[in-house]
Amino acid sequence: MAAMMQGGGRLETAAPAAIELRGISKAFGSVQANRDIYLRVERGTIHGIIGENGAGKSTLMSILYGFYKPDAGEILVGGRPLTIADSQTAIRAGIGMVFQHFKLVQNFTVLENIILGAEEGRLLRPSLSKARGVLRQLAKDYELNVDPDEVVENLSVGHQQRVEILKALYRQADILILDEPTGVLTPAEADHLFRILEGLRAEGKTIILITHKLREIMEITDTVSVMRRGEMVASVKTAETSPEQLAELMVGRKVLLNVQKVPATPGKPVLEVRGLRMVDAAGVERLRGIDLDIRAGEILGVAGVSGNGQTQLLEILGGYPEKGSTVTGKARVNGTPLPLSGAGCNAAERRRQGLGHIPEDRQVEGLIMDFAAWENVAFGYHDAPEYGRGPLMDRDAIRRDAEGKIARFDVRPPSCDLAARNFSGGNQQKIVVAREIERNPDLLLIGQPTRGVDIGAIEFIHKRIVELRDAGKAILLVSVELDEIMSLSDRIAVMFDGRIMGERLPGATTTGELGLLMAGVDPATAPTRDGTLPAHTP
Amino acid sequence: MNKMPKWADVILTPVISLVLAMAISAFVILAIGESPTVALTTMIDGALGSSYGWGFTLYYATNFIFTGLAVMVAYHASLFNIGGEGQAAMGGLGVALVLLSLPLPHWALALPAAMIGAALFGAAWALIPAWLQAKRGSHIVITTIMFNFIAAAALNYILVNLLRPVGSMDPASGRFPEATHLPKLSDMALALGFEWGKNTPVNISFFVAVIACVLVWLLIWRSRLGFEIRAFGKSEPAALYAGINPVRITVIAMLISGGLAGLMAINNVMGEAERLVLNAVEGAGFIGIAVALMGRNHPLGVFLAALLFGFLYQGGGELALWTSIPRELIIVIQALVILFTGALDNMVRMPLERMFLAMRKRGA
Amino acid sequence: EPALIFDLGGKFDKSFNEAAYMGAKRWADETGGTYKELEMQSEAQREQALRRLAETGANPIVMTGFAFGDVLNQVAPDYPDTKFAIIDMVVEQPNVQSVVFTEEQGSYLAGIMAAMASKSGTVGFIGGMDIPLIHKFECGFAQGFKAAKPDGKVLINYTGTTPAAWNDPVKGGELAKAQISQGADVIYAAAGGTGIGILQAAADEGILSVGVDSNQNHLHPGKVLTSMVKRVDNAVYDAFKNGVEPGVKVLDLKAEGVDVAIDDNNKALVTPEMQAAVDEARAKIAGGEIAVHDYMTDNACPVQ
Amino acid sequence: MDLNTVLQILDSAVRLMTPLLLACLAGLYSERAGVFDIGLEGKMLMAAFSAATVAALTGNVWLGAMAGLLGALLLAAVHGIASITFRGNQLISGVAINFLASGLTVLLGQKIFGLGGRTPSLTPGAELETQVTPFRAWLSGTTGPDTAAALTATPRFGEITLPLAETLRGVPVIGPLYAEVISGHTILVYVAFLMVPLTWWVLYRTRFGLRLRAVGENPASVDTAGVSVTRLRFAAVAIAGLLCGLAGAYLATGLSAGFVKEMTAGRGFIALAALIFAKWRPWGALGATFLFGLLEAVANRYPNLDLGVITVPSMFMNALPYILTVIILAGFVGRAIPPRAGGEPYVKER
Ligand SMILES: Nc1ncnc2c1ncn2[C@@H]1O[C@H](COP(=O)(O)OP(=O)(O)OP(=O)(O)O)[C@@H](O)[C@H]1O
Ligand SMILES: Nc1ncnc2c1ncn2[C@@H]1O[C@H](COP(=O)(O)OP(=O)(O)OP(=O)(O)O)[C@@H](O)[C@H]1O
Ligand SMILES: [Mg+2]
Ligand SMILES: [Mg+2]
Repeated sequence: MAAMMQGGGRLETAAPAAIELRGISKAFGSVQANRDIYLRVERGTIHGIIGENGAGKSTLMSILYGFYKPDAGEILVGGRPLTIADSQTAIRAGIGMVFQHFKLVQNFTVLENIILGAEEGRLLRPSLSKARGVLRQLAKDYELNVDPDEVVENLSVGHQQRVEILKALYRQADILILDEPTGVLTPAEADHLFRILEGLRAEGKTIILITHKLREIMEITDTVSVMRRGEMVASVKTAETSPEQLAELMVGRKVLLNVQKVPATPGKPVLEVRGLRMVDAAGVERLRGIDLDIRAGEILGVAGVSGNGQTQLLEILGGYPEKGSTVTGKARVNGTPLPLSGAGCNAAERRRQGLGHIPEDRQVEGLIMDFAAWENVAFGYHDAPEYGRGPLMDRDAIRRDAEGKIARFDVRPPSCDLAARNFSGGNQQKIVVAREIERNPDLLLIGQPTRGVDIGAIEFIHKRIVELRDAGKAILLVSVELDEIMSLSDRIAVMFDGRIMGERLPGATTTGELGLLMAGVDPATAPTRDGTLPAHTP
Repeated sequence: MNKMPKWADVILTPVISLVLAMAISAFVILAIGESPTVALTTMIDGALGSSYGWGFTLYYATNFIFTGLAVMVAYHASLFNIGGEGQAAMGGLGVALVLLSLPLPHWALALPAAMIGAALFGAAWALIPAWLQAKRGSHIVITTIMFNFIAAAALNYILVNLLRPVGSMDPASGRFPEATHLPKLSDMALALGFEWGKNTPVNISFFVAVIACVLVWLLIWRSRLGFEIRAFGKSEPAALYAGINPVRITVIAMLISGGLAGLMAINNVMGEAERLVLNAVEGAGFIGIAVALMGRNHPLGVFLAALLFGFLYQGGGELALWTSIPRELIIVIQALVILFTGALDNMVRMPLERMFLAMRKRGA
Repeated sequence: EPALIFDLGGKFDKSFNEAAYMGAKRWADETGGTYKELEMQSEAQREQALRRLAETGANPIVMTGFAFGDVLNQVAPDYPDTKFAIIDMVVEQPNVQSVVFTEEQGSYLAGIMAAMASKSGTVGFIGGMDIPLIHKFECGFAQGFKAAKPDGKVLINYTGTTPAAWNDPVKGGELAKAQISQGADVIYAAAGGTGIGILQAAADEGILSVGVDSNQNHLHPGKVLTSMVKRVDNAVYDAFKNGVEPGVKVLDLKAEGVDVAIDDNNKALVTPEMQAAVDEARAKIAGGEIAVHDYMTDNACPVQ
Repeated sequence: MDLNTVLQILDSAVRLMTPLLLACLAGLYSERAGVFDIGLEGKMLMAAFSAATVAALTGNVWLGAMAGLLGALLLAAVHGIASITFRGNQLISGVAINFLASGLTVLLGQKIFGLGGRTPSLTPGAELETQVTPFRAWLSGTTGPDTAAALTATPRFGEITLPLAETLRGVPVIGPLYAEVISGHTILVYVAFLMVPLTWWVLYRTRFGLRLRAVGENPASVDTAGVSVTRLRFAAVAIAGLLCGLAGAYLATGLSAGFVKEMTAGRGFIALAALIFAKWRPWGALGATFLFGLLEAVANRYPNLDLGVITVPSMFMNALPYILTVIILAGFVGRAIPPRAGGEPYVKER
């Protein structure tokens, strides 16, 4: 603890730092997002920044990148003071940033996105051909492969992130800021990213990494800073701290980093899926015969790299298959068949049958961002009899209900009237989770419950999911976080290319084995090194 | 999180914007060699200075309330209904057909019957664009524009060839039966023992419009259907997740929208002209767009914006009638009011916000 | 003090409102008197304008356009001491003078001239909105044309179905060109402001046109065959000067209410034979030998 | 229908589509940059008025056209200030601009010419001379008679016969097509048609175009790349103004000879419809506006379709282009996806 000082502590070194921030403050209206921040990042290091949702991390980095103007404070780049009035200045100073929400033009090609704002001359052709060459080189140097002519919206999130990194490198960034880069990545993608970051560090580049995942901080950073409520509360050498200590610094209390649960006691089958197939509007077969069973009181975790049919599975079970798709097969909940197409196949009907659904993307599906919190608590259940009589809604009843849920789920700030948009990601997620879990559904569908959520909130959400299970409900959990799958699930199914590759018990498998399954390789049937099939062990 | 008190946002901003618009209008009036003070007093006097002026102001406002509400309801479902003009015209046809074909003995019977006719025809005219948008993905903005033209052509044909009394020069329907004439507010005032707004066209439809405001408010902010409409308008994927059927909401929202636009006909066709004339809508459908947007898509806002436009219409009409100022000046004034209160409101709001923030800081 | 109210098209509609304005202006210039004139903004103002004028003591009150008919019927009885005159419509009230024109007769003469000036045997008619009044022009024109050229052809177009139809010179010009490409070499424009585009296109393409309402021969000297003038100006002037006589006043050819304009601008185009034919027809119509059918009587036209 | 009729209809379609095409491309630039523009109508009207006015006062159509550009540019500036600088509602701003143009043109026209908002006819004749002569006199007073003489250009755009039009006329089909349909339009028609490939090239082959499209899809991407969103959007809105200026100038000084109040007659809205129809693409704009022009030309040509049993009334033929548009949209064109950031003012922090 020698190198760590509370409250604006500094790490003293002689050489000029890559970045030094002094006394940075920034307010949005009446919210003080950053208060008198001091930060020093050494050249050629990876510096982590952690903090709860809304702690002010993104704001601070946006200031460094010239996206926001600070109210007060000084920025030194390479030891020299610099007024960063706009992003252009930051780029010229060698700063590149990968935002938490990517700033890509969805219907542009990779190449177009990369040269945007950094074109050579007025015509595109020379820029494009130069960029193509540079890209090839970068791809070789850092293993950053993306098809330069692919349209961005067709890329997976992981690849979109590569494009963002390439954008920064193309601009010859020396200092690279990554805001929650792994929030949307699969473990394999995250590992890949870290290899790239290490490569960049070896080249002498400086990297600032914002993340909620302590494992990543411990794994890759050299130093780490902790933010809380707009202030910088600590800066330490990673080697000299521990996850528990960081978590405590972040949240201000002790945090349980592992899920506590008793073994499941499965009851009668709740969800039965047989031969589920789905061909999307473009004619691509997304689900190729899925069979699933979930019993009361158990959590079935579905692991898999995103894009292998999990979204389609959740949407079909949730009652809203993609427009223009054809779905075949059978599904039953508590013995009653679920219509998979036609009039009976809609989300409202599903809710009446006792299905709850925490969608993968809270901002696009789970919430109406402009609605107040109390309205979002009724969202999807607005037809419920207790929310009003006849065609009219009973605001008071809904608000009373919402206040209860918000209090029980510790949504912050505990305000019914705040629009969903104005809650932090973690708290937005809590609203969705509260709404779905407190309905006490017989079957709960969950997609990526903790994406981009800070550890305090993760702990809380995990606890509630386990409680629901213990109350005898069936839960289908889809997540790309293997840690989450491993710690929450009672059984794990791995999805690959629209199929269930295999089922494993969390106690009887390893992340390595799951990783192979996720890549479409069944270790049980995969050829061994000498080409012979291993003997089947039932 | 609010940067300034609500009253400042709701009252101060529009009032200052209005003053700015008027100042520029005054400049325009000066530029064409007329007197701004005369113009302003004529307008205010003519529109608000007497019960007579109010009678007309409220009459026009009634039209704009209906079309404004129509645009507003569709807007909440994120549908931009430019077809108010055609839907209101068709509503007029509905009114005329009901009143000319049914032997209705009393206005109290005729009004609901005519309202049904007006709403049905207006809604029917919105149905096809709605259905095409929901099912075929044709853009509602184009189809409603097209349907305005088609409505004009259809009415032209129907009035000239079918509804026009033989030998009449005027491409208009015959007069509606005496019994179906709606009570004017002036008659109602007389019945209560005082004289108000003699010979003005404002009639009982004004109250219908006010009730419509309340009902639309209930619909949008208090009903489950309104909840679905707003949710769908904000996010279609979320609506799907919540079990809200996009086709159903698109069609219902447009039917309500078209019905409201159609209802305007009980004011201008049934209440005022007492027969159907060519081009009876006179652009009220387009004014409805401005009214809804300026009213911030809230019934109370629509009501106030409609009053403002009623004032501009009547005041402007008086200008054209009694001064040598060309009537086109009114259009310019309307444009400036729309521009300053509707599109340039931030020009006023931003400095105000800064002022209030500074005041609060000093206070704190 | 007399008063004049224009129809919604406005004072400068290049059509009969403008003609009415010219009449009032002439009266004012000659007598040095003053009059009130009103331009309306909307339908609801018709009644408002009439009543307000009557209450301020204006007398007589002249209004242009059939659209006032219905309202005047309601208003006139309330002001028995005020005299009203309405142009283009018959209103039967004891204090109302109805001034109607026999546009079909004037158009008939224009039709004869068009027939004689046409080399191709095809002429055109372009109306504004498709309303009965304009059919009156069309039918008279066709009758005159057929009388002079029984096997000739009249092409007929209407500009549109919204009030924009009266103010769309571009569409007017395009319609004229379409008719020209079908062989028309004289085109009669009865379309208000749209007519400007029609006359223009005709002049550009080197064919002849026929103006309407006021004398438009000067717009393209030597290229406008004639104009079917409807002396609304005279009617207004007369009402202002000599007061209003309740009853129906038919301003026909005989009363010089309608005619074809021949002046310096089109003198060269009018051959002696043409002049003779027109004079003859004029005399026969005045004498009742030729009865030009009025479309309004049965909503039909005897010739196609 | 013989070849000649077809050619005449096509010729008419070309003239009718030109203002639509220019306005449609104007809307394309603006909306591709994320600024909705329902004020096309007003800008065209303003341009038509200023072009006709200056042409009438100076007798020079080129000065007129410049004035047309300026007039539309002025309203475009209003739109830009309202919707970009002050992040106002773009639809309201557009509505206001339409009203503003509709009122101001008549008001100013009446003030200048006293013809009720109409400008004098731009054909040499008495009406025009009384306007032009004082200007020439003033000009020769200040600069000497030479310049005045040099300014005696026509007050209206003339038709241009393309080279070899007559020579080629004999070649079957191609010859008449060239001579009738392609040749013989005013310069603005050719400018409009050239604008299509030019726009395509600007949009897809230049740095400016790349940034313009990006700013309409995701302004934050442009902002974080260090490029000014405001400047780009203003540029787009200004280009839209210039193109509307050309459209208006064409209406008043090319197609017709002078300004008449409300002479745009809803063409701005049709252009908007065409823009959506074209899915915000330059070649699509060409196709969509051609379709509208063609439908109108056909309806003009066959005003009373006699089907033997019944004669289709003129009202129906007048509405036919609109009816067909609805049918075509419903049947053949899929969902048109507007630029994603369209209509939204760009706000970095709230
Ligand atoms: N654009 C904005 N407008 C207004 N307030 C903002 C804005 N962005 C951030 N804030 C405020 O600043 C605070 C800090 O936000 P910031 O995005 O920096 O948090 P964060 O630490 O990045 O959170 P997360 O972990 O969720 O990404 C927020 O709580 C919010 O109140
Ligand atoms: N318009 C706004 N007004 C107030 N606060 C805002 C606004 N926009 C964002 N914020 C705040 O900014 C913070 C971060 O928001 P941001 O949108 O960057 O990420 P998020 O989606 O909340 O988080 P994550 O992806 O980490 O879950 C939140 O705490 C939120 O409260
Ligand atoms: Mg953040
Ligand atoms: Mg966040």
